[in-house]
Amino acid sequence: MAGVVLKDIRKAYGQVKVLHGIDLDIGQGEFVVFVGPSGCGKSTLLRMISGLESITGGEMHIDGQLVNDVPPSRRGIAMVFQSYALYPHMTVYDNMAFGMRIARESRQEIDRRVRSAAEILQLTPYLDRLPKALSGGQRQRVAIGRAICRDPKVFLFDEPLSNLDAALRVATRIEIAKLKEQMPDTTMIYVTHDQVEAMTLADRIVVLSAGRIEQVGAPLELYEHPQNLFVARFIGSPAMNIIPATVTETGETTTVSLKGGKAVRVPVATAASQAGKAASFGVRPEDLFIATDGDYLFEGKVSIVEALGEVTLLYIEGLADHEPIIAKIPGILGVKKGDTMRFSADPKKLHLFDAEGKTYRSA
Amino acid sequence: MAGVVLKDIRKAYGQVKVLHGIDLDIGQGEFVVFVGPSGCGKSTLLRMISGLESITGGEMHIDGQLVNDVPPSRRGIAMVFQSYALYPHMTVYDNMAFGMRIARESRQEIDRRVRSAAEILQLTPYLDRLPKALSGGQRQRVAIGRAICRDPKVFLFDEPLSNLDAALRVATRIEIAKLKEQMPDTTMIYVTHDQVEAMTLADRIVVLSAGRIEQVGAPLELYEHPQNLFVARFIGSPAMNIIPATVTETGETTTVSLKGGKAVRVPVATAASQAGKAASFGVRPEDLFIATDGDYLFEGKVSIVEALGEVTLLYIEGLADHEPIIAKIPGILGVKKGDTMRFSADPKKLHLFDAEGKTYRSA
Amino acid sequence: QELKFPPGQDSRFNWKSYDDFKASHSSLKGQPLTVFGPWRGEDEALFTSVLNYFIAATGIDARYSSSENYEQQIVIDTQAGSPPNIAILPQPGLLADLAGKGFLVPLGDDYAKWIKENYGAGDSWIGYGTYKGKDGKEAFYAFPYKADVKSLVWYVPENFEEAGYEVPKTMEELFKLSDQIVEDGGVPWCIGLGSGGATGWPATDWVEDMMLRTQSPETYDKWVSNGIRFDDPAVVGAIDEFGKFAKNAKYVSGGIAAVASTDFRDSPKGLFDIPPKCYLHHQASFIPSFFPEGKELGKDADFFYMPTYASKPDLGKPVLGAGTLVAITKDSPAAKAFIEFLKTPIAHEVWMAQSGFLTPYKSVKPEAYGNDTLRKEGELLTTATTFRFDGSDLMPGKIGAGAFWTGMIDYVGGKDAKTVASDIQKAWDGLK
Amino acid sequence: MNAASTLRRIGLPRLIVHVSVLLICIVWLIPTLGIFVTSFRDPAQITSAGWWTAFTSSAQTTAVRLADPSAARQDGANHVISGSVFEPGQGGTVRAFGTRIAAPSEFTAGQAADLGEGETLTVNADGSYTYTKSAPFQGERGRRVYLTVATPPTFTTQNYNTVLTSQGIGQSFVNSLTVAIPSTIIPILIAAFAAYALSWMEFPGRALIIAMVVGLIVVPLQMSLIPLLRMYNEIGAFFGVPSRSYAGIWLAHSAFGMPLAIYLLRNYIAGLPKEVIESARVDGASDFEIFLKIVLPLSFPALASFAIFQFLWTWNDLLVAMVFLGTGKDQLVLTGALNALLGSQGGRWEILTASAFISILVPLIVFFALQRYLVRGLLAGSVKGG
Amino acid sequence: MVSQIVSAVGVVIAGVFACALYYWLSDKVLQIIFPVPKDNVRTASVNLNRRAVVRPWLFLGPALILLVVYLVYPVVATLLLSFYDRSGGSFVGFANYRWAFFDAQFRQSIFNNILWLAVVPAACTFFGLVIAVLTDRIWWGNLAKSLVFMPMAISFVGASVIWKFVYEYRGGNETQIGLLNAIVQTFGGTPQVWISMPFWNNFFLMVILIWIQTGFAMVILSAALRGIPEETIEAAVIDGANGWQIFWKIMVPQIWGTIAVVWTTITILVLKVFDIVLTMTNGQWNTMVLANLMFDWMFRGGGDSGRSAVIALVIMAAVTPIMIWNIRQAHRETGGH
Ligand SMILES: Nc1ncnc2c1ncn2[C@@H]1O[C@H](COP(=O)(O)OP(=O)(O)OP(=O)(O)O)[C@@H](O)[C@H]1O
Ligand SMILES: Nc1ncnc2c1ncn2[C@@H]1O[C@H](COP(=O)(O)OP(=O)(O)OP(=O)(O)O)[C@@H](O)[C@H]1O
Ligand SMILES: [Mg+2]
Ligand SMILES: [Mg+2]
Repeated sequence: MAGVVLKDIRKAYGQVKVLHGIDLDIGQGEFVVFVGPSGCGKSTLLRMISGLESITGGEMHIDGQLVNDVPPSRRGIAMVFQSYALYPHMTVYDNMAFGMRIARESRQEIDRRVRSAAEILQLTPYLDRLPKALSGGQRQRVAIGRAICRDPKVFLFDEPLSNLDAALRVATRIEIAKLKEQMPDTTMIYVTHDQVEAMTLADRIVVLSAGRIEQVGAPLELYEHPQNLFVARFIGSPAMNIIPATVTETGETTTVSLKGGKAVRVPVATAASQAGKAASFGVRPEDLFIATDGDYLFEGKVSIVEALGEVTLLYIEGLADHEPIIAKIPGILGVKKGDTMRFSADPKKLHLFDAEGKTYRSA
Repeated sequence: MAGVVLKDIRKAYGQVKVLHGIDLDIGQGEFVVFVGPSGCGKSTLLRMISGLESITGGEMHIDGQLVNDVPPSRRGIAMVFQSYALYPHMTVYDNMAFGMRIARESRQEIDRRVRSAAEILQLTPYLDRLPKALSGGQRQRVAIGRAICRDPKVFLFDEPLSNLDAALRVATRIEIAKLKEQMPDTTMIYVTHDQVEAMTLADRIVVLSAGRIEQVGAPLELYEHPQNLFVARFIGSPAMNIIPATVTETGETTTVSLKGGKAVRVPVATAASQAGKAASFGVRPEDLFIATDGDYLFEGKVSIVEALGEVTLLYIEGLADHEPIIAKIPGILGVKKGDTMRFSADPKKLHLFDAEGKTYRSA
Repeated sequence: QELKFPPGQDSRFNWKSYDDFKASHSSLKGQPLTVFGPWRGEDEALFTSVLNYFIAATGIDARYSSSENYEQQIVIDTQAGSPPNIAILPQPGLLADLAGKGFLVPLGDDYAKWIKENYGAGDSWIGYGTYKGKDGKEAFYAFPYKADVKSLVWYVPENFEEAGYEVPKTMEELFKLSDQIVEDGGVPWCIGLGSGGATGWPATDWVEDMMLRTQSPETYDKWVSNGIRFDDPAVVGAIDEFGKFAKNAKYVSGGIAAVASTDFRDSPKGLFDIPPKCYLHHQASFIPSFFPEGKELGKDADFFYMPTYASKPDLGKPVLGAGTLVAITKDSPAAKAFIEFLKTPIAHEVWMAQSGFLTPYKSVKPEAYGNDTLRKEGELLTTATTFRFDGSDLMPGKIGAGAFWTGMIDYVGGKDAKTVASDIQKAWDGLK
Repeated sequence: MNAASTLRRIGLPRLIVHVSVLLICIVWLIPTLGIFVTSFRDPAQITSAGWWTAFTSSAQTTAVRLADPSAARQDGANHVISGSVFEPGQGGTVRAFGTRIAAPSEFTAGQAADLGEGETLTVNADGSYTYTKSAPFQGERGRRVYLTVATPPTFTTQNYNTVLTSQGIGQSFVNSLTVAIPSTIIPILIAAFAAYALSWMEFPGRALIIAMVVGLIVVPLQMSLIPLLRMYNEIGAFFGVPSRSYAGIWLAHSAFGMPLAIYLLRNYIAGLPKEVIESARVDGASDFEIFLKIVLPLSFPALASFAIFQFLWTWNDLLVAMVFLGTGKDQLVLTGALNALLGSQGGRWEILTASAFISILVPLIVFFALQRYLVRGLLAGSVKGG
Repeated sequence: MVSQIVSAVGVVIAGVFACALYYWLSDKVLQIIFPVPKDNVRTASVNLNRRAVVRPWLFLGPALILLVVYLVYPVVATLLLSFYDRSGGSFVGFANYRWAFFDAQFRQSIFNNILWLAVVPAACTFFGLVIAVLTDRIWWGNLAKSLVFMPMAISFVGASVIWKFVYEYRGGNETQIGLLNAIVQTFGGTPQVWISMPFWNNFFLMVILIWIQTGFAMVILSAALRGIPEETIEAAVIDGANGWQIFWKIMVPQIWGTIAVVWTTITILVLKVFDIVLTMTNGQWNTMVLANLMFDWMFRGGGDSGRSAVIALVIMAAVTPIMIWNIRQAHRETGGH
């Protein structure tokens, strides 16, 4: 059982408290992705799992064993560092072979594994180069290669793809997915800022914020049912539009009046006590569509049009206080800046959060 | 005229030729984004513009002036390094203030600019820390802050957002866009792997591959009219699906027979001489939709379903040789692995490339 | 081992003594013997040529070694418990110290008696080899071998001849000659006190010579043992006597400032310059090795005895000298045999016949001296009525090789004799 | 891209840099140049004229004797002695001559000097002379005359010959190497291990040991000699082995260089990027392996620079060698052998200077050999971020 | 000769090999004593932690043994000796210390040493740094470095001859063979006896040590300079800093630790230096320094172990502030790790 269990894990650098008690139970063979804003403690947590960072408080178990005091080399882990951490005096080949040489693998085996990893990561032409003669992306790939060459119980990836181009990123992501499939018993813990990576790779996503876990769950669960405003805004890009609102009617469904003045009925049940309280109303940009019939959610003036080819982003001014509302409409549109437009959304896709930012349990 | 003009710029590291003659004319105030696969020479080109890398061949003009031998400090540039390059012995504040101190700005001015940059980049709490006590993303933000504090003629960004989380990334991207707007005369050159960044920020995108320019153009132009297979596949994520085909009918519109056997009519004019030749047929994942009526483009078995929330990616096995065809369908679908499905696409969105990978000029 | 002079062939040598020694010391073949001494370079080669006779006679495996820092080396070696068998040192003071710490083996009164009988001014020599041991008892520890004469003044006969100068017979004449030279537009003296880490020592020789020429030998002995204070008027007078030469700007080449800084090895070269930088140079018998190459002793350069005051006839003809003393630092039959060997004339003659060696041993054949100058110097030693060992070598190291030097430098640098002398006395007091 | 070429393009006129480096080099070089030139000069010249005059032709004043009166010929009323002032095979240009030592260059060459009493002397520039007298010459010896002779600059390799051909120099050279090489490698090895432990391993008392190391740099070598030699002697006596051996001096040199070695190496090793070491740790490498495979190769610049110094010190050392190896012929190190050439009173500048240059050679070779390890950018590309 | 060389090579290899063998063997032994079974993580990690406890001492062991035997033990012996008389025979209490306190020469030495400490480390570090930086920027830098390094390679005896030919004074109107006086003379000055010029002669001696030790500072600092990440310099270049600013604001702060190390090392070396003073003046003309004074008392005329021990202890005590500062530094570093 190469699961990883964290019990009230805490970390402080001197006076600076970075992690405030993380409880997490990662099953064997699970693929868990950590996401969270920059500086929230993802790398720190990963480094604590790897044993590189001492544990200030709490207990960590790997494979059912308390590992608080087990040195990194014994934890059966492989790690891709956010900052590459390549061996500058070794060629790419030797960088990848190092771990295996330490483990006294046979020459053929080393060669086979290194070459196959290099193949996957398109590094074959660079095997004889030193890290300093590689581009940023190439370095990062070497770091990944070094990890996948080994055969650990737990894989730790710290933003392994951040310096890769989209194509390579997709390809590598798929390779990682395949890798995972080939090693169903290997636990993988992955830190990323890329939504797509998180959504596609993860069995479960852990959303961290300021050293605390905000929500843990399957990717779609987080997307569809964020437990709080933070997760709602964090998952999905562009972020969910949030409009201040007041609860006007409670019951099986709830009616809120948006800041702009319009009342919206949301299929979420609320207790009567909530009536009159402040709330936040949320809708994802991609759930908005241009209202063609009379019924619409809101109306506004387009301030920016971003055509991405596949989709177009419309920034609508005038509703939320400082931020524009964003709508993501498929295809290339003929909309110009300054146009006034109306948007609508499927009621099922509407979100409602209470004054503390907690979600109202949806019906 | 702070334009940047590159004439047949070449670069070689000893025997290794990295850039093979880059011709590019960047107008003053233009926002140009370099994209291309990892290791294609983007950073190198940027570093040559900054003057950090010597020029092996060709001429470079900035502001109408030949700068081949002008030292970096005289070129009026600011740069964000791919590897941050923070001053390890200075606090975040000092890192950002350094350039201005060198330029003998007043204390108040320095303080104002640093604090406003820190505000934008959410770095205010860290101003007194040394780089080694920062997370990867925080370091990257400091690097950006350092550049935007200054007031250069040309901005160079080398993957400035790669270590940021999605939300911050969007926010920073928007800040950069704003920055651009505030300084209409400042030329910005930006390297990224992020399609969205490229598409949203760029006035023009330069697609590089293996040290050569593949295509230069406005974002949508590249998306809609890629000049060759490389650009077609590179722009857009997931990449355009390419299916080997043979030209069967030429003329106003062209008919090709796909590898799977099906014949497709594409509204592209071809010369008669092309008949019988090999071609590549392309269609973007997001342009595919599930065929509901009888007419369909192709049919296949779903091998992977990736639900991203907003959209679902379907990987269809069996058409192209080794790669699956990917379809990107909006929303969350009830499709399961193993289902057989049919897909169709708007004929206008179909692409056709000749044997060398060049696009047939679309009608 | 190759012997420099084939035994039995040259009648200048006492070959019989060699044969006798050989006959009586044949039982020690192969025994090891380590000899440590101050001689390096050419001197080392010369000493080795003597040692070879010892080796050839006894078959003892004798090895000689030296060191630039022999003073330091012998302190370390004896204290650390790995001394050589034989230590040869030019400083009785250092030997006395070693004896006091119990590192020397007494030679016995027989040797002392032998010295008394066979050496010129033998009593003096015994005195310099007799020290208090660890137990506080006096005993004879060090066998004198090889001497230097210090009371010499060097000059170039041809220059004297040309200028019509006569070798002075009395101190008064010496002053007159000096004045004469000044009058003729020349500079009489080359004095150089520089010697790197030992700068100042040549001045001590001057002062000692002047001591012997102004005070009785007994006063000299008291001075050396601090029986009279260093700032006693007698001593101060001697220093000033030296000052009459060294602190007279007209007398010294290069001016007074040059006296302290000129290296003693470079100093005599002035005699041979054209025109001569100076006509006179006071220095010990070893100095010819620093004469420019090709100067033939007796012809191109010669010496005369540093004269005495005609006004003080009762002081006689004192000779200041120095010498190396041989002590046993680790006893063994081979070591004893080596001392025994030094009693044979041949041990002296072999070196005499080459260069730079003087001996007070009366039984050696004077013919053996390599040249007339050496022989003349040798005669000074064997005929000396009063022989006194270099005082600074007898004083405690911190004085004789420290405060005294420094004091002399200060004196030449401008301080007056009285102050300098009481400074030295203060340092001496500090040792007690 | 290296910093050199980076800096090259940032202004600060390069000329200034070149000139100032040149200036510094000259200032640093001149004293050495002095003895270098001196080592090729004639011993007699060394103390009579500054070394910088060695390149110009010098005027030397010498004394010679003319042929003795028996060589005189009668020429009319005059008696004439003629010949050359130079010995056969010698040469030079006579500038001036004189007959009194007080005025050795009274007359210029070629001039007929009237010496009074009917004597005239002419010495020509080529050295030929005519000495005439109206009366017969008297005496046995020839007249002494003084010449100012211009001699072209001369250099001699004699000094080097003397040193290089002196007895036992080859042996002492080998001895020196036998002492210096292990005395360089052993302490570096030991110190590197210690420095690694002091920078990357956790254990109690670490700061204390670092402090001790710093404190021990100052221990004067001389203090240790007597207690140590006594210990060596006791050990030697106990085991019946010679107390003076190569092993003994290696250890002594190693120990004396140790505090500085640890101090310098620790400073460098502690500065290596943390992530690289962590990465190796995660890769399963033990501290031993990390040290051997990561730290050691990455510390080459520090190792090389310390190696240079330690080699220098051991190579130039005399004291420790004399005490722990002995002064016998077969144990003598090069410095000792060269020193022995100087003679008991020292002061043979020509030998000193020549041997200084002979003994400098090996350390310079070591410096050049190791200099290329003082490379830059060894860590480039390993980690990202400042 | 050949056999000598062969045996020397053999001895050298054997010696170095034996040393390397220790580390290899001790690690092997450690692995045998604390085995790490593949299957039992508990014992494995316990044993690994045990190894981690033992291993630093294995690494440090030889160094510590050498340090203790060759340096600590003599220091202790010295401490004891300082309470005994000149031959180490009888206990005299604090008499030697009392002597030192009242000795004029001792005070003189302290004063001179303070002068040396104030000038030499600063000058060496400064020149070393400047040369290291400048030579990095020119194509003949390596040559220049070798020239500056050369004095280090010269033995002290050689160095003293070199400087004799610089400071030599010839009286009157004789031709000067000392370079300095020759220069003074050409510029119309009066030649001086540099070595005996009171007070200033200290500085003339210091020049020699600076001349020698700058090479040391240069080599160490040069290595440190090369460890500076290129990017930071590039970033500063982009930020518009000129060479001077890059040097002071980017390079120097980043190698500050090394500068301190060089400074410390040279400071300590200065405390120990005596060869220069010994060969040039032997402490005369008021140039005595502590180390030379110690040497004097230790060996001259048989030596006085008690007093020399006191002086040695004073020298050692002088590094205490440096030690404290270094401990602080080490703490700070590990705090950052
Ligand atoms: N010093 C060098 N010597 C040899 N080749 C080099 C050197 N530096 C870079 N290269 C090569 O030059 C090519 C271009 O590198 P560059 O850093 O410009 O890539 P890039 O486009 O920025 O890639 P990435 O997106 O991964 O950062 C790469 O293939 C790299 O391996
Ligand atoms: N040595 C340190 N001392 C003090 N604070 C530190 C130190 N190292 C990291 N931190 C702080 O700890 C927090 C968590 O850092 P961590 O590297 O885990 O962030 P992260 O989630 O990985 O961020 P990113 O996505 O930007 O890499 C950050 O706020 C950072 O500033
Ligand atoms: Mg991180
Ligand atoms: Mg790059």
